[in-house]
Amino acid sequence: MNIGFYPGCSLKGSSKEYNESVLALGKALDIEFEEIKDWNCCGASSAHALSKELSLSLPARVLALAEQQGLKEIVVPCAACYNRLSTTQYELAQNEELREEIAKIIDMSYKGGVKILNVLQLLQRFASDVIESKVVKPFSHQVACYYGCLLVRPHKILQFDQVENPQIMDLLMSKIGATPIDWAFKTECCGGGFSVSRTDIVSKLSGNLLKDAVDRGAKAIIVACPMCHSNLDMRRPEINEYLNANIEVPVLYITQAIGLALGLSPEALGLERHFVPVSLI
Amino acid sequence: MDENSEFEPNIVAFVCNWCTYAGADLTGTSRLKYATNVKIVRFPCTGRIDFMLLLKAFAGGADGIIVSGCHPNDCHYTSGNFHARRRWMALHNLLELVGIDVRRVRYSWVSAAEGAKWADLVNSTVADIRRFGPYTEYQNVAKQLEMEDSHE
Amino acid sequence: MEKRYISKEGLSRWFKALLAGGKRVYAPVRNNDKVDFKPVRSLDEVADDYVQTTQSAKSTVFPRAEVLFSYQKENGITTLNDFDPATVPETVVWKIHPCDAVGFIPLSQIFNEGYEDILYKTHLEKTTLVSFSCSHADSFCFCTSVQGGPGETTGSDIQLTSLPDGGALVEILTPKGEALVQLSAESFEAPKEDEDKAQYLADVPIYFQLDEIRNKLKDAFNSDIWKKQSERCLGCGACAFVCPTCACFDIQENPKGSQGQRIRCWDSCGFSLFTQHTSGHNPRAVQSQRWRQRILHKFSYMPDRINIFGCTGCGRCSRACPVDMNIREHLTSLVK
Amino acid sequence: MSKIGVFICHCGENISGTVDCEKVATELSKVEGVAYSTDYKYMCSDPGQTLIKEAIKTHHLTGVVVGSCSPRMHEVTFRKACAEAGLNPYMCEIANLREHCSWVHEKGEATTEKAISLVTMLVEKVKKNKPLTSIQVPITKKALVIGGGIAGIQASLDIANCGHQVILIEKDPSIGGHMSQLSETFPTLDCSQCILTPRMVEVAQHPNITLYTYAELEKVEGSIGNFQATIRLKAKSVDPKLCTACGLCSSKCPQKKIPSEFNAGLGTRTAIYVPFPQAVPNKPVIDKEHCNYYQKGKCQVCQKNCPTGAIEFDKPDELITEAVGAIVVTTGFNVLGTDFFPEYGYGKYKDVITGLQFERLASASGPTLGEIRRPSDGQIPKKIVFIACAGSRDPAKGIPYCSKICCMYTAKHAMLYQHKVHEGESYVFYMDIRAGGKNYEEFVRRAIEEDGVNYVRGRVARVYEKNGKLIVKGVDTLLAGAQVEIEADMVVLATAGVSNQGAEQLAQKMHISYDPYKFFAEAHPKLKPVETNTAGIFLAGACQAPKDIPDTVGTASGAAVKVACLFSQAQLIREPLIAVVNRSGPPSFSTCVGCFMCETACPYHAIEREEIKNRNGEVLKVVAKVNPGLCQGCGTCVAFCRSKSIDIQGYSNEEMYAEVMSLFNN
Amino acid sequence: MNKIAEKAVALLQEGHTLVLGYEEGDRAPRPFFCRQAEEAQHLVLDERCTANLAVYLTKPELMGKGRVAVFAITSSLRAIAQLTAENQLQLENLTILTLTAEQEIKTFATLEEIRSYLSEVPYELSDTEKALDEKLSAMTREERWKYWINEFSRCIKCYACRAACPMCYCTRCITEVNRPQWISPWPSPLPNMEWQINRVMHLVGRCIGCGACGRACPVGIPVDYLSKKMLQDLSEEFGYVPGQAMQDGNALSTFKPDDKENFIH
Repeated sequence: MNIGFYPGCSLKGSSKEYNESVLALGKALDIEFEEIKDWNCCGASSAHALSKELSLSLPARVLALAEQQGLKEIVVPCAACYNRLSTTQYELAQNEELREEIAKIIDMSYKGGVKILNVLQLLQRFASDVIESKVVKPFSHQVACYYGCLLVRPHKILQFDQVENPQIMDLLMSKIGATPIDWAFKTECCGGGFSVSRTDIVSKLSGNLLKDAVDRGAKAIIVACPMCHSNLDMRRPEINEYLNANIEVPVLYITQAIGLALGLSPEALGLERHFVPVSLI
Repeated sequence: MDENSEFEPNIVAFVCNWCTYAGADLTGTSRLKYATNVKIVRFPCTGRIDFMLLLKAFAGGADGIIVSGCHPNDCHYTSGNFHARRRWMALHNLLELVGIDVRRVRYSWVSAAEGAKWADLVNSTVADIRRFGPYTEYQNVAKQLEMEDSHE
Repeated sequence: MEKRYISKEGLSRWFKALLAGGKRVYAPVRNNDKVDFKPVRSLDEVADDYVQTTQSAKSTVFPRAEVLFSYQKENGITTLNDFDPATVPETVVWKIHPCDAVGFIPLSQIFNEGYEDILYKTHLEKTTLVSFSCSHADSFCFCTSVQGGPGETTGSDIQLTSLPDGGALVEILTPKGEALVQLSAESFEAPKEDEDKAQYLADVPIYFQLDEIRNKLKDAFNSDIWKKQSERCLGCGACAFVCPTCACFDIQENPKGSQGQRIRCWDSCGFSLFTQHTSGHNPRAVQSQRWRQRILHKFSYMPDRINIFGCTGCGRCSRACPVDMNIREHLTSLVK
Repeated sequence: MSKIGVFICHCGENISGTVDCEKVATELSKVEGVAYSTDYKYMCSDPGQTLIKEAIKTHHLTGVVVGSCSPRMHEVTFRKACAEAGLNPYMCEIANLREHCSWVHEKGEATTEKAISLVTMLVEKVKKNKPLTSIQVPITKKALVIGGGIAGIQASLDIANCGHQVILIEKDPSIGGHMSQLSETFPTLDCSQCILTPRMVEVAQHPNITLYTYAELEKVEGSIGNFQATIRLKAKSVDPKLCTACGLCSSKCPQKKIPSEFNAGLGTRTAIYVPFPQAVPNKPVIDKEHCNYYQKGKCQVCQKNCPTGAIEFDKPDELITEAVGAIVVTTGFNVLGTDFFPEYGYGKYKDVITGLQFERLASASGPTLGEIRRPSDGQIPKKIVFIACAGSRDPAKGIPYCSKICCMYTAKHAMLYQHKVHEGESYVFYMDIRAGGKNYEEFVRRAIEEDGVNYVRGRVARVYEKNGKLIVKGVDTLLAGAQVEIEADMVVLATAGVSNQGAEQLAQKMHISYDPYKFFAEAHPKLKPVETNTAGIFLAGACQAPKDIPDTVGTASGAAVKVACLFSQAQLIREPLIAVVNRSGPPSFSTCVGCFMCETACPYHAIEREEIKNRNGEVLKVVAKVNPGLCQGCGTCVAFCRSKSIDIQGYSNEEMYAEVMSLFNN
Repeated sequence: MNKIAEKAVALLQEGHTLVLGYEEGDRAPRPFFCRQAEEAQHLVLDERCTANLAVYLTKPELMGKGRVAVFAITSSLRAIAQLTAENQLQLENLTILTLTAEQEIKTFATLEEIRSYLSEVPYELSDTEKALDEKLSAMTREERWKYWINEFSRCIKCYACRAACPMCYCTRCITEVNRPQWISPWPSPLPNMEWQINRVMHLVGRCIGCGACGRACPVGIPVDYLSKKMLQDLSEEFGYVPGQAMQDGNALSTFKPDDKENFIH
């Protein structure tokens, strides 16, 4: 099974481990990824705040490339990229004039024939029925499945899972032996793009949700978004300072958690790259 | 077409009783003036208006036609105007196909409250038809029993 | 009957003369894959290499629609404008086939039986028929089975037989024809020695004996063959309207306020409404009865009453029929 | 040969001011078929009308055209005058010389010319007119009311009090509807049951009302004045004649844990039960879904214990057919739609409840006898949050419309809470406060100002439970969008009002139309608010849209009046301006070929299928037939009919053709 | 004996009183009413068969009371579907068969089967029609008018177009209505055009695009183009596909509240 792959910038940089775990898991589930050639940044977190044309052109080019390379479906692990690509897909489908305008800008036409999948959709498609049989080390921990905003909102565009109470991650996790906790911050914001600029906001938002998760007995936070990950993981010192506590709960990409359950080595999954040590193993 | 500036077009209006006819009444009670070229034929509903009457009017010598009724959703009979709209859609398309001058058929919605709109509708239609000139193209053919042989 | 020869050039000279004489000239003109009689202004408009015009030439003397009279009423006084023969122009029908020309005989019989139809009479008197003998025929032709032939001259005023050199053998058959020739006498030469037109005529096989048919029909009224034959008939009027001898017409009013016209237009015994009574009763309720009427009228009633057959074997009805009701085939099957 | 009379009215100066009336009259006298033509100052005046009547008699007129003001003004007047002179009123037409000519044109030739053609048009039409007689439909003076809520109760009583028979059917074991579940009612805070129950009893005792509870409409046939309604009487398994309502059966019933509908699931009931103490009729029924005997085949405890042997198991449903002349639909609405907001945790957290459940908590007859106690642990909530628009006015959540009643009952709830729990704190999250209505705004102000209810303008994002508290996260848009978090003990959702289950099917049974939300549609949103498109079927109450009690009662009485008007006539008299399908003798019987596309085009379901049979009863042909009771005369079918087999009286093809072509006669 | 003939014999033995099919004709196969087994060998069925046999199904005097089987080509199937929707056929007295692309004889049990079979065969204009379409759409309005009036002036009002059309089953056509006389009975250019406009308007949302009218015209007026073109132009607007007749009315007896009204001012 051959599927298009758009890593986006984060997976090539700050969240290499996400990239590694996705590919490793892909191998384990024999999903073949074909990386989009000559891809560019999707412009997430900043472009749409600056110029509409730019925020649409960047993803449009990626999609157009994918279409040119004959890819029917592409998986976009980064929630932010996923969100931007999907938004562009939607906007262009709605408005012909816009489509033409953007086509001019990127000097490529996009017919709209590419289906965009996030990691959860990918796993749901190719893993959910085989996964149980492949588990060698059940991931038997209480976990907080944290979706964040970009994976589920805006529902009108993404049409993914229940917007206010998503379930798919919980489902996948329970398949590898984990017990997802029932908590209220599944889709609360972690502070996203403020990671660098306004750490104070990040530590407040991330802190609150982290605390609730821990209070409800979560032994790990499961995410599917590089930005959520870096905020919850990299910003842990600031968070602990804000909460004035010492929370050590690790934050794993769902691909890592499943990887572990399938017996892949922590190295292969890039676990050692985390700031908060993953002590569960 | 200047030579038509003096030409007084013969225009017939097919209107529904509940909206446009009443609207035209309001034009009267509000003493708004408009051209005398238009004669109103009153139907219970636009749904009642037979497309053949339009053709017959042209054949008879009409230079223009107005068809008007209640706005969508305002039909006294709830859906007569919706049915009419479909019929016109089809007719419009067909007349276009066979080369009948559809500019001479003016469809409109005029409610019982739109007395002014009725006056405007009549005046603008009369002005348009004056510009187009008499519909001789059609009327000539209407007179023929046999096709006059064209040898140009 | 005088014979002449006319050269290619002569033909066009003569044709010009006809037009110059102010005559209205009808001739076969091509329109896509159909050929029909239309007024023409020059010889090159005239169609070539076709077997048969879709419609017969009868409309030249029996128009599809014609005003019998018109009237208007003012302050209680009605004024009537009757048909005026003067309005009918001198007409030449050019390149009519023998099977068409001969069709005017039964037509005339019908219109003049007992009462003389002024309109028809005027038209016919002012019409000269220049027929061309048939050099080719198709499987629908059966003139030879109905007392006709590709070289039949009855009904024609002049008959031309085209010759390989582009000229034609001319047979002047009536004074009308002679008069037409006089319009350009110099174009006509003496015919070549022992020029026999037969060699230039199409070969049309004889399919049945007309008298056999007629006898067969004497007591065929109640036969169930009509049902069988007419099953696929759709009941349109195509056959009647293209037929050179069908003469049925309808009389219609064309009122416009206090004035109006009375109009005569073609009708067909094939239409279900043709015999419909006001009461709703219809003596010919179903298509088989109408088909029977069509055959019996042409091959039994007409010979009985005005002793002439109502068919010239031109085969138009068969060609025009949407469902291939081949009259020749049906007639043959009657006697088979 | 027609003899038409033409009468040109000067309307004082109104017409003659710009139109040369004398000329119009003289010109018209020349028109073919005009036997008499004159003009007069005021045709509508007595002498004017006498002039017409005289002319009709002396000139034996077969038709009359009056050139005057708009027919919408005096058509009736002049037609009446003609009728008095012995001329069929429908042989009289009005040419609109005032509104459509004299008032809209300057004085002059052209105006007079137009006037002439306007009159001529109608002369040509009238020549083709046919005498028509008005249609008379017999009326069964008995009404069917569907739904025993306050709307149905009000409508039934009003109709019954007009002296007409009423059949009231209610699908539940008791009448009363939602109103019987309410605690107090806004804006007066009087006890709902105190004002309702007397009416319920009145219904039960009214000589003109036949009440069928536990009954549903099976099907309806016929049309206005003469409906045939088939009603399913669901088996109650208890013989009401023998039952003395002693209540022994219920007390002995082993099935005790069934959530009580009346208490909106907050209380329980038994399988054999009376829905609530004041129920009418106050006789129990057995709920087969939960009864051990019906489910498992054994038990029959109630039967053993019943002193009068009233229990009758395995009795089948009964179907009865009633002939009625009119139908009032009052099937009400429902409050559901909690599933729109999973993030509010309804169903997950016991103490998140709906407004209706709060009504039960606040009601003296409720599970807590009127004390506000939270379902989870029976504690009295110290802090309570009300969330308005929990589903309404939110296209993303499925319901774009405003449920209308929530703002008011939420204010009421907060108020009641404050009255009952003095130290309590209450918050209301709202979008806008919609308190349009008599004393409504004042009521809300009272809640805020006198009872200190905290109104927070903003929406709630999420409700979640944390160490025994319900955390309500929301925003306060009046505080620059500041996030607010309230630790509440109880949350009340003002869930959207939605149409009743089965509303769609019911509408289809009766051929009445409904909107996208399955609420029944009025014949006209403004001018026919209680009529439906099907003549003889009327609407009232919340089955049209969520309504409060005053509106509900208002429409109910409105519908009742419509029924009473209908019944006040000996026969239903209708203008004969309706469609007819032609008929003729055999063999064709009609030129209609029965494609029945007209049936689909008719907005009123007035086209019926008539089977034409021969002596042996074999069907020869099926042709269309217009039901004169239903046809409203729009004529859509006429323009639609390919074979011109259907025509409309008064605007027939011949008439309209003549009228149009008259314009082109010269 | 070919398999069509064999099938026909079988059908007749099963008690069908009539098998409606095609036999060889002078130019192309023509309609054939097979009532006896011995006639069956005349039956043919191939791509040369173009006549729409559905036109006969609405003629009781031909169908009789017995069971009738019909070898239907695609256009006939479309017509049958539409006629059924218009209450003109009782499928229970009909056995409908066709020859599939794989040259297999397929018998249809229900209307649904027919509809689903037809949904596999898309409808589109033929090349000649497309050519005419281009020719006409290239013309100015005035040129189109000249073109059509000239065409209609050749019409002889034989009503072959009507007779051949399976959808023209009215027992009284509007042309036979004389109060008022909507359409003058004589064949003059304008009345001829009025007749065609009527015919086409009456076929809106009903025409199944078989082209029978055009083939039937003895003087060769492309009348079928008009109804087919309308079918094309409006099918999207009205959601009508030939053979997939709406079950609850037709294009003109139904409506969408948001039908386009860009031509209304």
